[in-house]
Amino acid sequence: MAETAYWEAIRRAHDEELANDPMVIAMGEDIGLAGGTYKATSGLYDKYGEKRIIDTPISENSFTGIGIGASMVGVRPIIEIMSINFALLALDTLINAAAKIRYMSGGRVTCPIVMRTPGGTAHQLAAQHSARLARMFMSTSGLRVVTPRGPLDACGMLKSAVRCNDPVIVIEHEQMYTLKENIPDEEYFRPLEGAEVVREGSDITLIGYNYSVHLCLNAAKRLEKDGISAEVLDLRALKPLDRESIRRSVEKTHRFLVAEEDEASVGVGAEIMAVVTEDCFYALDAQPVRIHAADVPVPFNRNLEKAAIPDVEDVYQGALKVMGKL
Amino acid sequence: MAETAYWEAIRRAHDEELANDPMVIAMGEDIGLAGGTYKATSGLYDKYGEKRIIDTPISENSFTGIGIGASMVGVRPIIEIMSINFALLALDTLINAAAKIRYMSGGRVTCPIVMRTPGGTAHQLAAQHSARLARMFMSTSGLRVVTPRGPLDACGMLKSAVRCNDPVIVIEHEQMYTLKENIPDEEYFRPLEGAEVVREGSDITLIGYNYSVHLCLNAAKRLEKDGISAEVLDLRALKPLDRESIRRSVEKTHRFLVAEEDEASVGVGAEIMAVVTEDCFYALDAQPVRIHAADVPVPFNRNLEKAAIPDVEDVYQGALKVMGKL
Amino acid sequence: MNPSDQKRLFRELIFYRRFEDRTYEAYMERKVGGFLHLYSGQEAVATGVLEKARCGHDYVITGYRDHVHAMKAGASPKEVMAELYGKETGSSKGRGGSMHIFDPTVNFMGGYALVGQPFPLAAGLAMGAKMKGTDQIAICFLGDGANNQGTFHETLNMASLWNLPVLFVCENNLYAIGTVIHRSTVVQDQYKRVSGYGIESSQHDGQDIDVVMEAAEKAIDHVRSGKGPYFIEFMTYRYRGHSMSDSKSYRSKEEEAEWINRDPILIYGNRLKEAGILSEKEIKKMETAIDEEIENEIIKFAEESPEPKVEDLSKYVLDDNPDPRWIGPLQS
Amino acid sequence: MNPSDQKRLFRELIFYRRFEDRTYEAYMERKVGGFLHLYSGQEAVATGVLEKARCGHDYVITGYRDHVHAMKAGASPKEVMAELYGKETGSSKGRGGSMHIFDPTVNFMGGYALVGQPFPLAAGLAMGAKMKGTDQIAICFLGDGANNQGTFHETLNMASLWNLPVLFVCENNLYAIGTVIHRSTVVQDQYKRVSGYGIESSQHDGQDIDVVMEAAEKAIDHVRSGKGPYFIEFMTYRYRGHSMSDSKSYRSKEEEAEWINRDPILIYGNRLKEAGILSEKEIKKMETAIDEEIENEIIKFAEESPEPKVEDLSKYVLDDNPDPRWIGPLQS
Ligand SMILES: Cc1ncc(C[n+]2csc(CCOP(=O)(O)OP(=O)(O)O)c2C)c(N)n1
Ligand SMILES: Cc1ncc(C[n+]2csc(CCOP(=O)(O)OP(=O)(O)O)c2C)c(N)n1
Ligand SMILES: [Mg+2]
Ligand SMILES: [Mg+2]
Repeated sequence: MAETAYWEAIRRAHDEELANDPMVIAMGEDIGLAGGTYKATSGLYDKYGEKRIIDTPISENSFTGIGIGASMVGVRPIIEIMSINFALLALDTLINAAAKIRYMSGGRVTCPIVMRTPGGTAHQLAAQHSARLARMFMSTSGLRVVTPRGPLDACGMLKSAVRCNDPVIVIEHEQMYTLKENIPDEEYFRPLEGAEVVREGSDITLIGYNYSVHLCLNAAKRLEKDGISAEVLDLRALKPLDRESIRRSVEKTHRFLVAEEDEASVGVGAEIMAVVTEDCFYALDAQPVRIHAADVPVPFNRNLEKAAIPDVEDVYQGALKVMGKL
Repeated sequence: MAETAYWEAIRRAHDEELANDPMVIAMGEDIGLAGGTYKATSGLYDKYGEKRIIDTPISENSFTGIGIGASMVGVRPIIEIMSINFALLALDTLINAAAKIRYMSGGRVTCPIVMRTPGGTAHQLAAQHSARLARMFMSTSGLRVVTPRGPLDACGMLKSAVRCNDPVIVIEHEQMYTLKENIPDEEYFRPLEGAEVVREGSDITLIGYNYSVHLCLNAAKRLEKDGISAEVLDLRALKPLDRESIRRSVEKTHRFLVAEEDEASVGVGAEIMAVVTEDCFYALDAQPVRIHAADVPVPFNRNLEKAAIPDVEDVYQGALKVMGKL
Repeated sequence: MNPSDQKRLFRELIFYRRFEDRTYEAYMERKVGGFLHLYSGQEAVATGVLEKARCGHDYVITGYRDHVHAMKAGASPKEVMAELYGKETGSSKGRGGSMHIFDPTVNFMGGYALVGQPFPLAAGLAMGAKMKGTDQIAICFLGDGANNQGTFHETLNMASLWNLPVLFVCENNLYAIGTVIHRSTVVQDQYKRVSGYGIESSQHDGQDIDVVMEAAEKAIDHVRSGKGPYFIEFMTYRYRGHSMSDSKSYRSKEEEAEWINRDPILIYGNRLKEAGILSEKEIKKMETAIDEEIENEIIKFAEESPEPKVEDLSKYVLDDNPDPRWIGPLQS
Repeated sequence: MNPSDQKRLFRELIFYRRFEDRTYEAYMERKVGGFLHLYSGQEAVATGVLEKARCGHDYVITGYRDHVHAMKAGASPKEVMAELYGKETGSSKGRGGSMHIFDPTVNFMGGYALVGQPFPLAAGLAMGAKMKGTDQIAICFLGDGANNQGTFHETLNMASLWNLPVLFVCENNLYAIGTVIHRSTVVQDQYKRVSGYGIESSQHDGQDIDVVMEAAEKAIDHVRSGKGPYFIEFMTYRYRGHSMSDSKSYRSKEEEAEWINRDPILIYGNRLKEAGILSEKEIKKMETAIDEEIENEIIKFAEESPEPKVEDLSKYVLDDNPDPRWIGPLQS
């Protein structure tokens, strides 16, 4: 086991998969010679060369499309979109093509691409650089969507994503690249499906994904001091969603909240609310709560930004509310 | 009052607004000389000329962006995207620009565009021509999203959308263009906010939007024969959402389902479930239900397509389930 | 080209015309649903270009007007027709329909409905061929209207930058649905639009299959020999409306008549007749045989084939048999 | 140009350089947050082009590297600095920050962070001017990297087709973040890329403001006189990293030194000195005065200005004072 940063974990996954299969390539803006905005592909250009570590022009829709086309004939591209905001430019090839080609060809053609991209707010990047958007991919049939919460999943899930035969969207987070965690020295994989209880508890379930798992974990610590035992569930995979694990936890605690960094409207949190309503409505002992961003484009000013984006305090207060302590 | 088809109602709104304000223009593929795929702009090219009824090349992202730029300096463009599937190509200018410019300029620059587009399945148009996508717009702050269910709203809301200072997405439906309704002869407007009870009832609320309102209305008629009094609520506006009307109806009937033509995952229905959970959880006497499409790209084959898309029967059965009659 | 190949080629042209005509009838009889874009008038382009490609080996991709491209690339006409009928035996198992024919067994990589989307997909196919080190090329057929999409610009730059073996075939039929080219496009000679990408290009008559084949052969040689992408434009015309509900009000009867005078079957048929390779009688016989084949084999196959099972609705969304090592679910 | 204008212009160049330097310091002191893209090295382009435009009348739009464009267009340096500080008095009321300066009172229509997005917005501004029948033009400044985005292609075709009064200014600084132009773009002379749109274009030295002004004047005349869009390319160089976290490892010290030899302030300063218009002493005085102005007026204003109120978080999302006739809500 070695302590590894999130970005190093991603680089390691690339490195191992590139070494394992000559058909694996990486492509994106500034990922090669410059080593990637978050260093997640640093060193790979020197090691694997420009044929496999491909610096692209600023042409998101088409370089994504080129990756998709290549994947139809045996290539396994790991496509980096520098920021999820720019992914809006590539939704035609991602959603209209990659997500649908398998289906509309009757299963005869597959698109095993991986698209990696950081979603989320960092510090004062303003409205055009702070999108979260997991919801848009989660609502698209034909895609897999995963959200590694730390280095262990960042490496292990990316490796699984490369091997998997479906298009996989890996949503990272600008504030997580430097996050550290011990990960195994030997090769390992982490599956693309299944939520994970990352903290056991009995009074309430705090459901998160991506960065918000950390908000939940920190809130759980505070709740413990108040004598409230919070279970934290990391969704890990948004699509397909592990409804069974959600049900199991909610049936155990009878209370939940769902926390995300994105706006509420038609968000991941809404889906979790709906899923619980469908699967274990009668198990609920209290009105659940969504923790989410304000319904505004992300402001530049730091105070406004802070006010717009949920933090540990918000999750904590939300939990108290569900517990009837507010 | 005159019986008017949906497409005629849209054309009338265009005509009146073009006549009223010389800064109103219409733009889109084949809307001018060819009169529009659904005839919704027919005759206008001859009447207003090519400077105001603008046939565009097949360049969705940029012609939308041109409309947005023009709107920043006083033009009021009505932009048609021929099918909502193609809107994925224009999400950068729509979501990254139009929805955010007002906010990130501190309210100094506005983008009063209207984007009209048919969402929904027609008959066997297959996966790349059957997207519904209302959810993607509804989840974007800075946009207004409306879904006229018939000619009355199609004309009256489009006129309001043209006058309003915000970017407005008007989602029509390929199967509604020939739908008829009596609408006033004199000029009228219908507001961009507010859900509407289109049928009063006391036992259950059936919530729909766009085409699914008609499924709800038809299901309500069948339920009546079973002695169940169903209220039908047309959301009309998805953003901002009229939570108050939803609460009022659910607190009256204590039961609801929400029906839409789109897939469930992170859909409009999920948001309605969440909103009810937040606003009137304790008013619910029974587990609510979502009626939605199967989680698949829309198949071409007619039987598969039929199986994938919800119909009146599905809404009816869903209501029986909520009522505990199944 | 020897006379027997010429005869075969001529037969193909007639076959494709009749196939599309029969499809039209099936649509009118409501056996075929959805959007239907017919290729009549443009047959010499796909037939001529692909005659010079290595079908089954090279990758072929196009838009929604894809029946003929698929068949010439090697897809079985029976399966294409069955697809239009939405049958389980169809090229895409009835899931794709007219606009989405796929046959990866012959490297026909699909028809796509989003205008401009095949540009990057084609470059990707070429990238795949290059990575595998084969001498395959990718051939992308698209219309004049598609060239106004951003993907044209983005893809041509990358294809050229990375020297990908891809041939872009522009079928310039002067219209994008109801919009005539000069109302959407400043530079109407499409082959001139690629000068900003360092890509070689040329323009040719698309109605004379001999011209098409000669030009295509050179272009394909260029691409296959590693000289990078090539953009070839053929001037052509679609006889029918864009799709089924099109009144063609946007163009004149005179214009249509002019183009019908330059019909690819007429031109090639006359040439073969003049050269004494075919007689009018043989042609009639050919037509009858084709009609019988279409009716008794192709349509029959489509009609008699089973529908997909409704319980299979959710098949093919994701890998139906995934490896649990990558997929899980996570055991906790 | 008369000597007093020349002095003013020279002062502006120095002012913009010092402004950016001071911004850099403020960033290091953590007074300014977010991404920060500085314009140092490229000043002659925006300054020279906009000197020949009718600022306040013409529309100006650009990317994220927008401080100087905004100020030369007429935005108050105080308000620009206050925006970088995220203050309520900022050009965008602290909501936009460095990448999103807006000042519609002088028709500076914004800085945008999505590469390539301003192309269509600019054409739209031009369309607005045309509809209103004014003689305004729209001027769009973007980098070399932006030209690989599909919006470049789509917009240039439409701008030309509709004869819109828009000037596209390409600031070719040879890099898109860490990618040197020949690794992303086949045709590196950007002005040659527009031949596919029937748009006139030219390429010039961007470091000599006299060259910039002469070329810009012609281009602006072309556009204003109704001859349609124009694409003008200036060769230039940014001294600093792309944004703040950039080590510039992708380029050589030699290359940087070469360009610093062609510094726009140096070139213009030498010219004015040689012509006896300015002395070294006057320049020093100018610099001192500028530094004082920046410190005592601009920074002071930014520092002392109030932060936006947190309770105003949801202002400016939609029209805050909408007309109930259109908005409702519906009365039932
Ligand atoms: C992205 C997108 N925009 C618009 C359409 C609607 N549409 C379908 S075909 C077509 C015209 C295409 O013209 P062209 O490329 O010349 O091909 P042709 O039909 O003439 O063969 C249009 C606008 C679409 N399918 N996809
Ligand atoms: C759509 C999009 N893709 C990628 C980026 C990331 N990015 C920001 S600036 C930039 C380089 C732009 O280069 P250029 O247009 O030459 O402008 P310069 O920074 O040199 O002035 C990139 C790739 C972005 N902001 N938007
Ligand atoms: Mg065409
Ligand atoms: Mg640059």
